[in-house]
Amino acid sequence: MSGNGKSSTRPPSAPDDGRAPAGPPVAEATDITKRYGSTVALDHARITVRSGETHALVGRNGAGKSTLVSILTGLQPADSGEIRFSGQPAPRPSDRDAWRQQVACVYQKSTIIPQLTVAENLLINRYDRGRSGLIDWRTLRRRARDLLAVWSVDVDVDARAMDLSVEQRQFVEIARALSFGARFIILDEPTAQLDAAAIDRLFDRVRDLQNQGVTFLYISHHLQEIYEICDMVTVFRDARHIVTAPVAELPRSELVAAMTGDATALEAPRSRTAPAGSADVVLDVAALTLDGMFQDVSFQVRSGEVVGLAGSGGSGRTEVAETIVGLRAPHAGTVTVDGRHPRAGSVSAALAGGVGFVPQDRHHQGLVTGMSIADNATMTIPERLGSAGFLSTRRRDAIANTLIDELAIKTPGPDLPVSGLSGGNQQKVVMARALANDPRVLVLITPTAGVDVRSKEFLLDKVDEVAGTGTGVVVASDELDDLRICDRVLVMFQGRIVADMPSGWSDHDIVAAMEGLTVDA
Amino acid sequence: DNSPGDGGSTTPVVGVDYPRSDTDFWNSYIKYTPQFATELGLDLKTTNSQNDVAKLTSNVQSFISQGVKGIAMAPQDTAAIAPALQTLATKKIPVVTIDTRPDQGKVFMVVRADNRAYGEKACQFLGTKLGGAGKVVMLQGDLASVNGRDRTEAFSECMKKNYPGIKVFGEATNWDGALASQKLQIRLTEHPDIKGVYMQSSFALAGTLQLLKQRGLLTAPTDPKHVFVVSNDGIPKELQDIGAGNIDATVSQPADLYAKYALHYLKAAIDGKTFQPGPTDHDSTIIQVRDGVLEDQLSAPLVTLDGGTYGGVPSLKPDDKSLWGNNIG
Amino acid sequence: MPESLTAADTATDGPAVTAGRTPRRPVGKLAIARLRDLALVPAIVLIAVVGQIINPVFLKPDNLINIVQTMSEIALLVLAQTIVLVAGKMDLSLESTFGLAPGVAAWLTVAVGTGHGIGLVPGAWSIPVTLVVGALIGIANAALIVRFGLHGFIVTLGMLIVLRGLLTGISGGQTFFNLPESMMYLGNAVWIGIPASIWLCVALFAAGIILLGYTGFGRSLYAIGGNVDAAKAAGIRTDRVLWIALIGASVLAALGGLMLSGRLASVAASQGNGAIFTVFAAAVIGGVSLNGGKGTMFGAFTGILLLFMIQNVLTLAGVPAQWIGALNGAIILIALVVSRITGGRAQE
Amino acid sequence: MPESLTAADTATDGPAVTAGRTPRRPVGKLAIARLRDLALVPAIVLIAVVGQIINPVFLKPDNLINIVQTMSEIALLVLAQTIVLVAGKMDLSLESTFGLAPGVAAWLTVAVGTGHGIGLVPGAWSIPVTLVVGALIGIANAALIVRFGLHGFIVTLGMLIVLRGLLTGISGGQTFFNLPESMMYLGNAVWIGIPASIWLCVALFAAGIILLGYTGFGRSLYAIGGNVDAAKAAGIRTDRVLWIALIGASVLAALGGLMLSGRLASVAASQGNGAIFTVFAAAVIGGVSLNGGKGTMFGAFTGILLLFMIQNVLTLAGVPAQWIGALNGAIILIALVVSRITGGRAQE
Ligand SMILES: Nc1ncnc2c1ncn2[C@@H]1O[C@H](COP(=O)(O)OP(=O)(O)OP(=O)(O)O)[C@@H](O)[C@H]1O
Ligand SMILES: Nc1ncnc2c1ncn2[C@@H]1O[C@H](COP(=O)(O)OP(=O)(O)OP(=O)(O)O)[C@@H](O)[C@H]1O
Ligand SMILES: [Mg+2]
Ligand SMILES: [Mg+2]
Repeated sequence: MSGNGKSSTRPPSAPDDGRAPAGPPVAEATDITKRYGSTVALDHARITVRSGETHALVGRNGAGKSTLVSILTGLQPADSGEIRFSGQPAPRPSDRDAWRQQVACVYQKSTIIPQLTVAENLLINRYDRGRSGLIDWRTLRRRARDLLAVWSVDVDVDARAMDLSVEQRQFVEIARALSFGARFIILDEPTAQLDAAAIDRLFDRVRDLQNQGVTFLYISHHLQEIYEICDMVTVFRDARHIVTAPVAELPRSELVAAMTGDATALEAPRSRTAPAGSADVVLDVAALTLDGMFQDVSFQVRSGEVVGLAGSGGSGRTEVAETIVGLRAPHAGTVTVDGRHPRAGSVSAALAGGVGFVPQDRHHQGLVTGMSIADNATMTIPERLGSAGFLSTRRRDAIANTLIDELAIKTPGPDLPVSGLSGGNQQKVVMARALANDPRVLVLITPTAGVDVRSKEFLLDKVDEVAGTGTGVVVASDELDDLRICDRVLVMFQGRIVADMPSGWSDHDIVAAMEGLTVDA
Repeated sequence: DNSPGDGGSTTPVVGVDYPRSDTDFWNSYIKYTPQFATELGLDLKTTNSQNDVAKLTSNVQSFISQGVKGIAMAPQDTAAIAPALQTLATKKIPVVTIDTRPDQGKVFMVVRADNRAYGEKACQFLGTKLGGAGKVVMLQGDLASVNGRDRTEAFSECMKKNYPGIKVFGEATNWDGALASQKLQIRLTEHPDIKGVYMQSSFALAGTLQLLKQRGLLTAPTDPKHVFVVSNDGIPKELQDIGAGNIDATVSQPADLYAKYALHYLKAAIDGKTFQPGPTDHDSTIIQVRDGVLEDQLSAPLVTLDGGTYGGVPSLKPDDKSLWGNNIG
Repeated sequence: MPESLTAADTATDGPAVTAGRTPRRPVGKLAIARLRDLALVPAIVLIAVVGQIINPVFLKPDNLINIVQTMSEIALLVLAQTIVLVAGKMDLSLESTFGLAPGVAAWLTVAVGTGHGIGLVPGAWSIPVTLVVGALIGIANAALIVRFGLHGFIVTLGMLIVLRGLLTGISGGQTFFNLPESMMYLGNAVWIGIPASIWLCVALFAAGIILLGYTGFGRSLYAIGGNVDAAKAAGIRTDRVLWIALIGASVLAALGGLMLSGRLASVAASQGNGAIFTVFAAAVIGGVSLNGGKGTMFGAFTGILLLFMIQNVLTLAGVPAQWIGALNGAIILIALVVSRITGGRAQE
Repeated sequence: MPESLTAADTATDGPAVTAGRTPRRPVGKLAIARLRDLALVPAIVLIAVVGQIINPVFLKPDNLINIVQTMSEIALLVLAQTIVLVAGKMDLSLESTFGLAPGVAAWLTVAVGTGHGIGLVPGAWSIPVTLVVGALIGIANAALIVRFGLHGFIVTLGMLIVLRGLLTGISGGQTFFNLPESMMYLGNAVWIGIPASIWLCVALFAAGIILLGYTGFGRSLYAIGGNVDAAKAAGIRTDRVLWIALIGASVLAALGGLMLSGRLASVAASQGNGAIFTVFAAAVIGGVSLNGGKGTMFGAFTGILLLFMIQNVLTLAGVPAQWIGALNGAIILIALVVSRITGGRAQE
């Protein structure tokens, strides 16, 4: 059972190979039910995490993973069911300190307080007090500095958290969670915002702790990570426990089947046939520069071509994509769409010029969650909904219905607020919005972030299909799965394109290029 | 527009709109009104326009809907009431206005004390007491109030004319005691030799006295440090303070007479009586302000500790039984 | 940042899921959305019944006209504020615009001597002047809020104080009267037996319903109020929409002020003071969210209607003068609380 | 995943990334944070210089004492509001508490006949009664906001109207005079040559600085205002902290009202009306964010000090009465704008 998971190199965590470890499990949840209104988030779910193991919890969006985490960490009570730590009943809900001695957690939602300093965020509610009973800031800062040193996170402890980069913040969260000295740590999608190097650093640290006997519950949609560092895996589906098994005994296809409740295997990665070299250039990016972000970026996308824009966080790939769609105004260079130059820095001009756009993060830029699916999906095409600024609700709903069918969005109707959709379906709405104006150029930024495997597959298929109709596609992402559908991948490093890889690249080459280790062609 | 319900022989329904309910003076008026209505046998409907003329117009409408036979009101904004008066005129509902005189339109009678006279009386008293020299602070009400403006103008003009040696500092206070106290404090700091204060309403009374006390200026009138204080309204507290020697004078605004004669004239109008300019039976004069507007100018006596005469203005003693402030509570 | 977080999260819960399981398409949902619009109707009916019991005058056409006429001017402020609120902003200065805009018009048109104007321009200019002043105030607000990215609450709070001060300044605290004919028209005309201001108010609300519900502009307002970044990424010119919304709101406020000045045949230096409290209360009771992106024009209309009906009933009931304020306040508070509770969501 | 992304993203653009790249060490940051506290000091100095030039009385100790004494009561409201704002809420009803709390005390203690009180309890009870009324109002607010999750702006707007109405109700709209000795003490006593209210105000602000900066409770307020879910996750009892903050704020407002009543030896039915505008302006100019989690007590103090200095200078300068409002407003608006611009960030 214990880990000869594929790429794991660490020694087995459970010494008694092949048998269940002695003693009570570190954490055990039995028969947990939790409802939100009419939503059943957990339906008699259970999980058992044994001492020293690294236990993966997987499931599609909305399967109830994060809900279980919040119950396991005492943030909210279950409607019914029981939590035990090392055989003892869980502390009272109000006794947060007792909970924190049992379990530490990096939550899916950021628990950083942006206005406060890094030091305070690290040690919040655990202040050092001087003799007067008042907070001793100097000691506090020193402790914070020591904590960060462990992670070699080079940030000023007096900086405000809001001024940190995404990655730095994530490490502050992780450092804080690990600083409680708990022997059981939950990580809920800690890697969703980290680039490859950062993930490596995290995993190194996790392995250290594993060697010290610390127990982990690890949640991620990146299945390869599960195989990399986990021993056991539990699958949830539709709020229920489906299976728990050693990672090594659950090959990828079975794991996915357990998650989706659907035996058909994932399709093999497509082998795309790149469009003929003679196809029209639909997107021409020439010498684009945005000071401090990227310099002198040039490339072309042909009709029907899918071009990947890879790079780690901070490499400038997202910014290039955002500049193409007009979210940012470049300091130099031009963007030509279908032979014309939409006004720089204007999204509406870019859209009118034939650009479709899936932004980086659906909650932040993709959706107005309080509005209906129809409103969201047609937000980019007000001119098609009626004349003289008026809109016909009938026409809007008709268009929306078409899009709903096309993207197989699961909904009772076009007037459901998107807040009522599951994550994967929400992302489909964002895609629908991008496709609504029949773009000549489709720009996608991390289009599958945070969506589960099945939805991911669907979305990428869709991209393929759209390219088939002659649209040029740019995929800005660092997820290898996203890049696999591309005809070629441009790799960016520190604001420049450092490699242009035709399809057929190996994972290693691309990761190396994203790290700045250019393999000369 | 007789609604069929009231046959005519029953007690007539009249509407009285109270202008506001957050000052001592008007609350006394509010207290007196039902009293006199019962005395005169009138069926009273009341509303409160909270110092908002838009509300007053709306209240007038609901009076009309309720079929009142006459309306008494005290429009604090004398210009804005014109359209309402016009409506009432077309419906032949007589109107008596209290305290203020509308700028336009017809009313059956205006019942008010002359606000200019308040300012003048205060000026004469202070001028006499100060011997025609010194510095005086005038704590005005709100710039937007007609009555306040009348008092301000009369006081300033009288000072200029009769006591040119007195320097007046006018301070707008929005009828706010805290603001009045703040302004007075600043002036006292700037000019420690201020010898007189005229408060245009009792709102600033307590704060002013407190300030004087703090600065050791609340002394007997014989003391050279004494600051002469004249108030305006005639609420019981002022009368007590005059008796106690804390303030020196006030102008008693006849809240009781306002209520009494407002209803008196309303009843007269309903009974079809008419009036001519000239002296009345209650120690006042009716004057013709303009065509179609008569005004009964009630007297507003000056009250001083000794009841003496100042600059030709006679005064009453604070315990005089005719003062409304001695007749309530 | 954390704000958008919360917004996204809270949206997750709710009744959606049940619907998710019935695999039918159109129907239902819209009907429910409409129903929410009607949330105040029971309360309005209740007040009408209570009013009628207390005083049979209540339901007389005269009295009903009285209610709507007196609310018509403030209702325009509510209309304006609703537009701004839906777009996720706030405009406190509307109450001052309500007084200052007609005030400036009066100041410029009323002849010297007759009513302390300065008689600079002929009376016929008064309406354009009012609206232009409204637009200028809107431009100032929009410049500070949209162009310079200052906080709307702060900017408009400052503007509220300044504009109020300006009106006191030009009027010397006095009331302008002897207004030119054209200024008086809207407040006094009667069309087909019903005051023009009622027609105007109702027509503008009808336009507002269409604007918010059935135009691209209206949907942009919701999108911006709901998630400004998403709106931007969808190609909505958020800045332009906000400029138009803020300027439009100020112009509406100016128009409302004009109507009131006409009805009262004067502009008091205090016109509009304190009205913003009523305006917010009406909008919120009517279901408009202070956080943007939510609420309808019809709801806002029922909100202000309810408030004025309550006031009317209290007046007809002859509640003692000094207790009217407390009673009115208590009813508003209860209405706010109830409307929030029935409206579901805790935080909005 | 997506949720946390949201939080992260906004930071991605703009200066965040650069910050991540410059790994400079201690020095600067804290110093800058402190500097931001002092943002208004130049403005205060400027006003002082201008004031002195305009009128040499300005810098006389007497006048300076005037300024601080007259601001001391409102300053307590600012102190209270700052606590509430830092925790990410708002309390509009503070201005009504400011009047109602001492009003109730006067009503209960002033003997019948001498000043329309009802003389139910002896005068010595007046201070406890004031504070208890403050606490009760705070409890009502907290119950509605924290317990029932209603929107703070809405609840306290409703409360503002109700409480104001209640004061008019119990006082019959009249001013309470002849207050008991104990009520007058704080507003009048002089300790070591300086009015007690100044001592009290300064001491409370000093306590406020320590509370917000150096106690777990204070830091909890910032945490809650910054990200309430995160605060909860960190084991902060957010509900309890908010209860205490709201109740504490109301008690402070009651205390402020008591001091003013003492200084004016009376409680007017309108005490506190409109004060909330000044309070918000002061807090915001002083750098307190309306979105919670940001601002310091010292900043808030400089905010209210600046406003009162401006008023004092305007009075001493003898600005014509009708223009004082506009001038005062313009200066406030400019101060707001400037303080926002120098304060950095657009959105807060
Ligand atoms: N606070 C809440 N209020 C209402 N519903 C909630 C709440 N939190 C979660 N849910 C619902 O409970 C279900 C489970 O959500 P949960 O966040 O646990 O899923 P998850 O497995 O973590 O999904 P993901 O992979 O997307 O993170 C979902 O349907 C979600 O909408
Ligand atoms: N966060 C949520 N809030 C409200 N309803 C939700 C949420 N998540 C899921 N639902 C509802 O529950 C249903 C099932 O959700 P679930 O996430 O299992 O869908 P799914 O089939 O897995 O879709 P996807 O491929 O998008 O994950 C959805 O159709 C939706 O109506
Ligand atoms: Mg799912
Ligand atoms: Mg989750």
